[in-house]
Amino acid sequence: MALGVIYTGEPEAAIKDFVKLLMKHKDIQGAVIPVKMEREGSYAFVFTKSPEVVDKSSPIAPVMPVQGARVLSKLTKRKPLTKPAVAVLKPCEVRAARELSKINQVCMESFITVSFDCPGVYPTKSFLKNADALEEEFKKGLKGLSVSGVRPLCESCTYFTGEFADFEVQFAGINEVRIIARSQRAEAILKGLGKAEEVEERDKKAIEAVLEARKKAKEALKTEFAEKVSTPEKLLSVLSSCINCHNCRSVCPICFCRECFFDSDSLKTPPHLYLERASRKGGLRFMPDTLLFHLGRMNHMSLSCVSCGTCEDACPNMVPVSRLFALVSERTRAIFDYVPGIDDRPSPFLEYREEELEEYEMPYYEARS
Amino acid sequence: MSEKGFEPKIVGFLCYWCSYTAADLAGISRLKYPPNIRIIRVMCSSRVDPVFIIKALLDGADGVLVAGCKPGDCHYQKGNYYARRKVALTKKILESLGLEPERVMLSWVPASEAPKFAEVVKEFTERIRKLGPNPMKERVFV
Amino acid sequence: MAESTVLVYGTNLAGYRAAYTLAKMGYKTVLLNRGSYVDQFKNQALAQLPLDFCWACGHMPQRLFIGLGALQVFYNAEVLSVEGEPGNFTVKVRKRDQYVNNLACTECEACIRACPIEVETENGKRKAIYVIPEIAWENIFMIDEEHCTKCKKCEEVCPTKCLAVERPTEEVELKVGAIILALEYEEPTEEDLEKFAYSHPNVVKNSDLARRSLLTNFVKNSLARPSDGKIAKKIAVIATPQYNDREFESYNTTVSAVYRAYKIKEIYPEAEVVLFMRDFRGYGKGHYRWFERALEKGVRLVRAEDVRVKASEAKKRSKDNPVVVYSEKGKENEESFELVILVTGQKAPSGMEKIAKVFGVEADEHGFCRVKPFTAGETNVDGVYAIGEFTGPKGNPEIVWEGYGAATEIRRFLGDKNFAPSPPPPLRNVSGEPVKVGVFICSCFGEFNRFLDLEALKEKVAKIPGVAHVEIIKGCCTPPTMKDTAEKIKASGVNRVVLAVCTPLQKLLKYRRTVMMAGLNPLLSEFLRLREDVIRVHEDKDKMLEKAYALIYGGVEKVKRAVAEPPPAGKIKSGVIVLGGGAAGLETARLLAERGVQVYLVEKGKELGGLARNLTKDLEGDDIKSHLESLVKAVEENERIKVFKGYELVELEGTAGRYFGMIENKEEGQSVALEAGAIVLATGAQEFKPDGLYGYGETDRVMTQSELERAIAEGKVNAKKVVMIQCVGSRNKARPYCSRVCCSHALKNAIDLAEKGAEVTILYRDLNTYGFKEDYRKIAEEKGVKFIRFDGSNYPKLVSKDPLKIEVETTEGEKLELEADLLALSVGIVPNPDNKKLSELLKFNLDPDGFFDSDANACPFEEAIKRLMKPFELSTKGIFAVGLAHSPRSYTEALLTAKDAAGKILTFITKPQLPPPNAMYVSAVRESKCTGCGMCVTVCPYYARSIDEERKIAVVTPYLCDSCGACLVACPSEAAYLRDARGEMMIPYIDALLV
Amino acid sequence: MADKEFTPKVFYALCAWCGSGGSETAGAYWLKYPENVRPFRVMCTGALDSAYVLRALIEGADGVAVSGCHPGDCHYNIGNFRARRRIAVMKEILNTFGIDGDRVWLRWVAHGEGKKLADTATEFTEHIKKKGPSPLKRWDT
Repeated sequence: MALGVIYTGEPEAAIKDFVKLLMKHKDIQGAVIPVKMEREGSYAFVFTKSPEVVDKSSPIAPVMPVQGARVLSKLTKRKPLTKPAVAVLKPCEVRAARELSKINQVCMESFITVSFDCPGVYPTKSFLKNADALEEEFKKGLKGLSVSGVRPLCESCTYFTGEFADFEVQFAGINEVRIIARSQRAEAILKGLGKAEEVEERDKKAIEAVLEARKKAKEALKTEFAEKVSTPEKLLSVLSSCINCHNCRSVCPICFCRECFFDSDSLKTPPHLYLERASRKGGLRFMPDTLLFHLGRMNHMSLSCVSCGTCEDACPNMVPVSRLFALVSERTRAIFDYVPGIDDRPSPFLEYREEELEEYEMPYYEARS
Repeated sequence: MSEKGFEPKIVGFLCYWCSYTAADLAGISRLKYPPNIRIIRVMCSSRVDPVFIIKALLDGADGVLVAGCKPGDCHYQKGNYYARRKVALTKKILESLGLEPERVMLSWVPASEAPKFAEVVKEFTERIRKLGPNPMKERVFV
Repeated sequence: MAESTVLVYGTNLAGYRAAYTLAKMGYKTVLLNRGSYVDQFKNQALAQLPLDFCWACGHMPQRLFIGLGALQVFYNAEVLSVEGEPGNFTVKVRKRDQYVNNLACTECEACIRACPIEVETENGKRKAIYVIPEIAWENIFMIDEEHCTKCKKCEEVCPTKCLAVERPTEEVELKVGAIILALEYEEPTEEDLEKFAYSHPNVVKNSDLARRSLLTNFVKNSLARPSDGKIAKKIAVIATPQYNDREFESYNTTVSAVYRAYKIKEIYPEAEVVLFMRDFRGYGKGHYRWFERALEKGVRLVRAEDVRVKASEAKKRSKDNPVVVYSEKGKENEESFELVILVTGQKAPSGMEKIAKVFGVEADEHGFCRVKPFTAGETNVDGVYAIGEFTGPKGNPEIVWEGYGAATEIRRFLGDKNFAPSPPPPLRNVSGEPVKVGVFICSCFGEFNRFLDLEALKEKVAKIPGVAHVEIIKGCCTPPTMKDTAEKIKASGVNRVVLAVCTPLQKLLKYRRTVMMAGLNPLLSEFLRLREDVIRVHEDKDKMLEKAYALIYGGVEKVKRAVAEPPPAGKIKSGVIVLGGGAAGLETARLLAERGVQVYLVEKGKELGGLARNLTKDLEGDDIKSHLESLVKAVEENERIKVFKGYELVELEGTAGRYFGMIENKEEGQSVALEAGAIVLATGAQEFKPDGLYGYGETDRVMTQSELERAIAEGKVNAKKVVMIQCVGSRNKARPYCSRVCCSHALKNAIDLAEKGAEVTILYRDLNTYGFKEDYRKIAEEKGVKFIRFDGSNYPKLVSKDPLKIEVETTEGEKLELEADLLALSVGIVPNPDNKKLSELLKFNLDPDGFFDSDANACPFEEAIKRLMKPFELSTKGIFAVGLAHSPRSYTEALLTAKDAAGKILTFITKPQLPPPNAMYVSAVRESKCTGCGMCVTVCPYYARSIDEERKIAVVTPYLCDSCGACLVACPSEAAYLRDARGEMMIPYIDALLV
Repeated sequence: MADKEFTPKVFYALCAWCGSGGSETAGAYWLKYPENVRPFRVMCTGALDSAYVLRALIEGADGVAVSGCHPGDCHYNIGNFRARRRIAVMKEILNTFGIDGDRVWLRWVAHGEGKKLADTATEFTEHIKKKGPSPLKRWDT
């Protein structure tokens, strides 16, 4: 049993009602919530104080053109809000925000996060081609968390519930919509609103089938997709359509730098050095440093990657960036048994142990004669 | 479109040497002009980046006035020629966005011509009043 | 007027550290080396490191301070006479300079080639002039007097004339203000080790083994038997001092033994290793860990009562296996081994008699120099101190502390400061100039031409885009060549410099100086090792040329984008807050205040003195009570010490060098704001209360050792039979450390009671009678005290309370029942319960046992050699833990930690900022790139970075930064950067290096 | 690939204290090792940016060796512990794409351990020789 509120009806309507309820609390100002753009088109986050805008909102949007953690970061990077706002986020957005809060890029105190069972989202490009029909299909598959055609990374996402937000919205595999407080702060707010009820926890079995399907997809990613990039040649052919626009980096919630190292003056060398490089490699592809950028970014960020897939969505040339990242980060995180956005520990790069990772050292037991 | 009681919000970018001085003089001479204009001083009309104009319009201004020295009178010799080109460009951009290019006005107001300044402001305010509120400011997605 | 220079006689680590500290405080030192080179007489740290670490940095301070002019070293030195009084000693010294003045030598080896004499040695052929092989990290040239014919061919060819075959023995007269005796560690001789058949080839000393493997670290080949070169498979490791009365057990003996046994198993798991040792006496928890690990790895431990080694033919050529004869549980056994490793101890200094005569100091009964209790080496002669292993076997940390302590105490004899580093030459502003790179290729007086076609190299380098000037120089590491090169740089008009030279590690300061003499900021230069990276390590001339070109190309690309940033400055506050008015806190406050520092002493209780008020005397019989009383008086009377009784620290902000604290008296509702540059943590500790153990608290006949001490002092004890149990509540899971004072405490009480006719039995696990405390065990044994060892997994049990009956199973497996009138429990020291709160307030980590360890905060790796070698002054956040707040210590040792802290604080507290050029190299922040994520703050090992909350960017406290570069790697966008290795310098550097 | 002709280019990152010290000691002893080893000095192995290692591997080095102070021996106390984590991550990434993390070696070398350094340079060169040229030394990276 846990503290929470129960709604009947559609999940989206329940979330909107709940957000409006929260906005009535004296210590809460406004909400950050996805809203469908006016004419036919995409969705975007709106920061609003008006309940009418919340009425018009779509809490569970079928696409994710902007990662919500970036929104929270934009709002509170320099200073916290005077009073917290409600933020309705997908689970991966919550994880990204939590990861960013460890490095002072998001002030979590400024947001009461609400998250939900996520069926995944469509790739933005395919959604825009056929928005109305897909939206319809999305609504149909929502409660069963089975929407076909969602992004490959969503299909293999195993952290699809809202349990790491302040409020978790559960609807998959059960009849009603249960909104459960997952933090002390959330419990206090419910009590303050006089709405706290004892709510039963959802049986794990209710979503077991979904979890199994996602795990299977993840396995497939780890084997089938891994095979597609298993050699440098294959990797480079996958990257061959990359135009070095670095869109993937600019939409990434975790890439928090003001200026990326790979965009900086550091990589702008004098012309004769390009010639030196070209002459020892037989030639030099332009724009140069594609592989360096991708591998370098993996070194910087793969430990913190929440596998939200936004990068791949933003790629103009269909480079499977997010799958590359997911594949790598699965392995790098395993070294430290670290899960970004869920672990409370700081990033493994900020910690160390005196005795560890000996298998990565090269022993020297015998001197050469 | 035109509502009763609509008070347009107008941003005026005035060059330091001519138009701003004219506005100064207008004050000293106690010339009356509509209170709808919010004046921003720039060193030269060429300092007004088209981005400033668009930003003002997107964030709720109903009209933008750019005023500077007369051609040939520019304190910096040729700044106002660039300003003229920039404003022309901006108008074209607005047009293609479906926004009335009339919401932007470029005017030459020499330092000594305070009455002309008051006149320009009056005229522009009226023009905007007729055009009605800027449709951009009501939209969440801009 | 008193003299300000200090004479240090001997080269032990304490002496080095004292010289270093004095230089930092502003005093010159003359160091007398009895040998003819830096490491000829090995000090404890260099001879007896417990673990296999490279000890090259041990000599760093010497090289640095000679370079700066703070230190002068005389070689082959001997003191003839000392006259005068403290402040004005006249010391007559006989010395002979080194054949080769290593500071002026370019190491070109022309002399070696010129020498006509070839000498056959154990390690092959060499010339009569040669490089000393044992000191791998420095090229020290030596002349073999026996074989040298004085033909002077070497002198003729020496380009810098730093060599003289005949150096006269001179007598000089030195005027010094004080004298520090810091003579070195002495290892047992072959004769002393006769019992272990040391003359047999396959019996080796652990220290020799470690030294031999210096070039490779300890590897399987190190286990090659000297007799036939075969890798030994069955190996004995013996902790010899426990079985030999001709040596003293040093601090490192047992730790070295278990480590060596462990290490053999690691590199050669199939080997059979037997470890012979009676007691394990490593009193740090880290050391205890090695003990457990060794056993886990499969080392066989034999707690033998006696051990000797016999060899049928104990000669250097013998091929048979040495046999270890040992008695265990009263039975004698024999076992033969392929290799026997002796982990040896320490001997009393030889020549002590002569030193006593010259300096007037006294030898103690063991033959070491006698010092006064509770001091950092004060001898019976005023103004003469004796420190380090010269005064007895002791731990490496204590040796370092004594160095600081003596330097601090000795200042009272000295006159005004007489040393300050010379200011840098004026530098030219090159901003705005087009980049012009000058490459200066060193030929080492033409020597390099023999290996490399420098003209061809010059031609190639001249074609690198951006290179405005290339020139071949003779050198830039001797004063004339430095001047010459500086002038060449100046004349060429370049504003970036690449010096293709040799060993920047040893000559870095000279190269920097050269560049600065040319009017350029050293940040605009790069130093490459033509010699170590090309000439000496390769053979193929074409490929060498190519490599040299690549190195220079890289260097050129690197310096092209170098920026000459001005050195930053930071101010240091001058006061010190001392938290805690126990013995250690009082001593720190006194020393600092007497040397002119304002001290705020904050004591939580109403009285000064702390835990030491319970003590009357120590094991050696020295009067603690009256010493403490005089200490309290000295503190209360000093006007530079402001004592706050009843106050506690409630708030603290800032970092090393600038702290703002708030203290509060809760009872009176008063609070005071304080500013300080450093904080001394002297908050003490407590005795463990063994409630519920062995009936403690239930009957008054069961008491702790300190309760017993008080009862004895009050004459209340008349028990006839006394049993003492050691390690009660210590060395278990909850407190896995040894408190080191309890064994002495038990011995002190046991001897007292035995003298009164009581029958005393001590039940123990390992008797930690370190140093000379083993004497008291012997005294106790003579007085009839019985010692019974039990196993840590099987503690004695109380079987009856009335009468007291204790059941114990000895390690031999014998079950005994002891009756007693009184049971004394030796309990350990537990940390102050307030420590946790305080650690949060100070943001200063506790060690796993709950104590404050300043070194652990600076360098958490427990076994780190850096803990010993590196002076952690500011990298401890400017917080210094002393006394029992630091670790369980005796009264004397607690005072020593206080003296150490005072010395460390005095090295920086009076300085406004770090002098350039160090400060030129510190890290910095590109503000336009920084997002204030704080990752650089977390990774900085020196607490040099913090976040400016207002601007949300990182800021650097320059005098704390040691320019390691952890921040720039933590920062993905390189908003953090090192001034001499900016990202935009490094990528082109790499591109060019791979040419 | 003409294996006999292949002399690998090795990028050897050395910390300014122990690593560089080791190579100076190798020099002091005239210990020989292959010429194609390019030393690259950083203040601390903990200051070796992963981008530098990648840059080297992509721009012409066939292998990257890293040597710094032994654990606990770091001039900056803990820099090498952090370096070890970075290198572990780097190796995993390279392995994922079949680039072979074994082209990156981490081995501690103390100031005095000149022989160990020379041995490492030789051993690593032979190791890379067996592996062949870096698959990243291509024009289309």
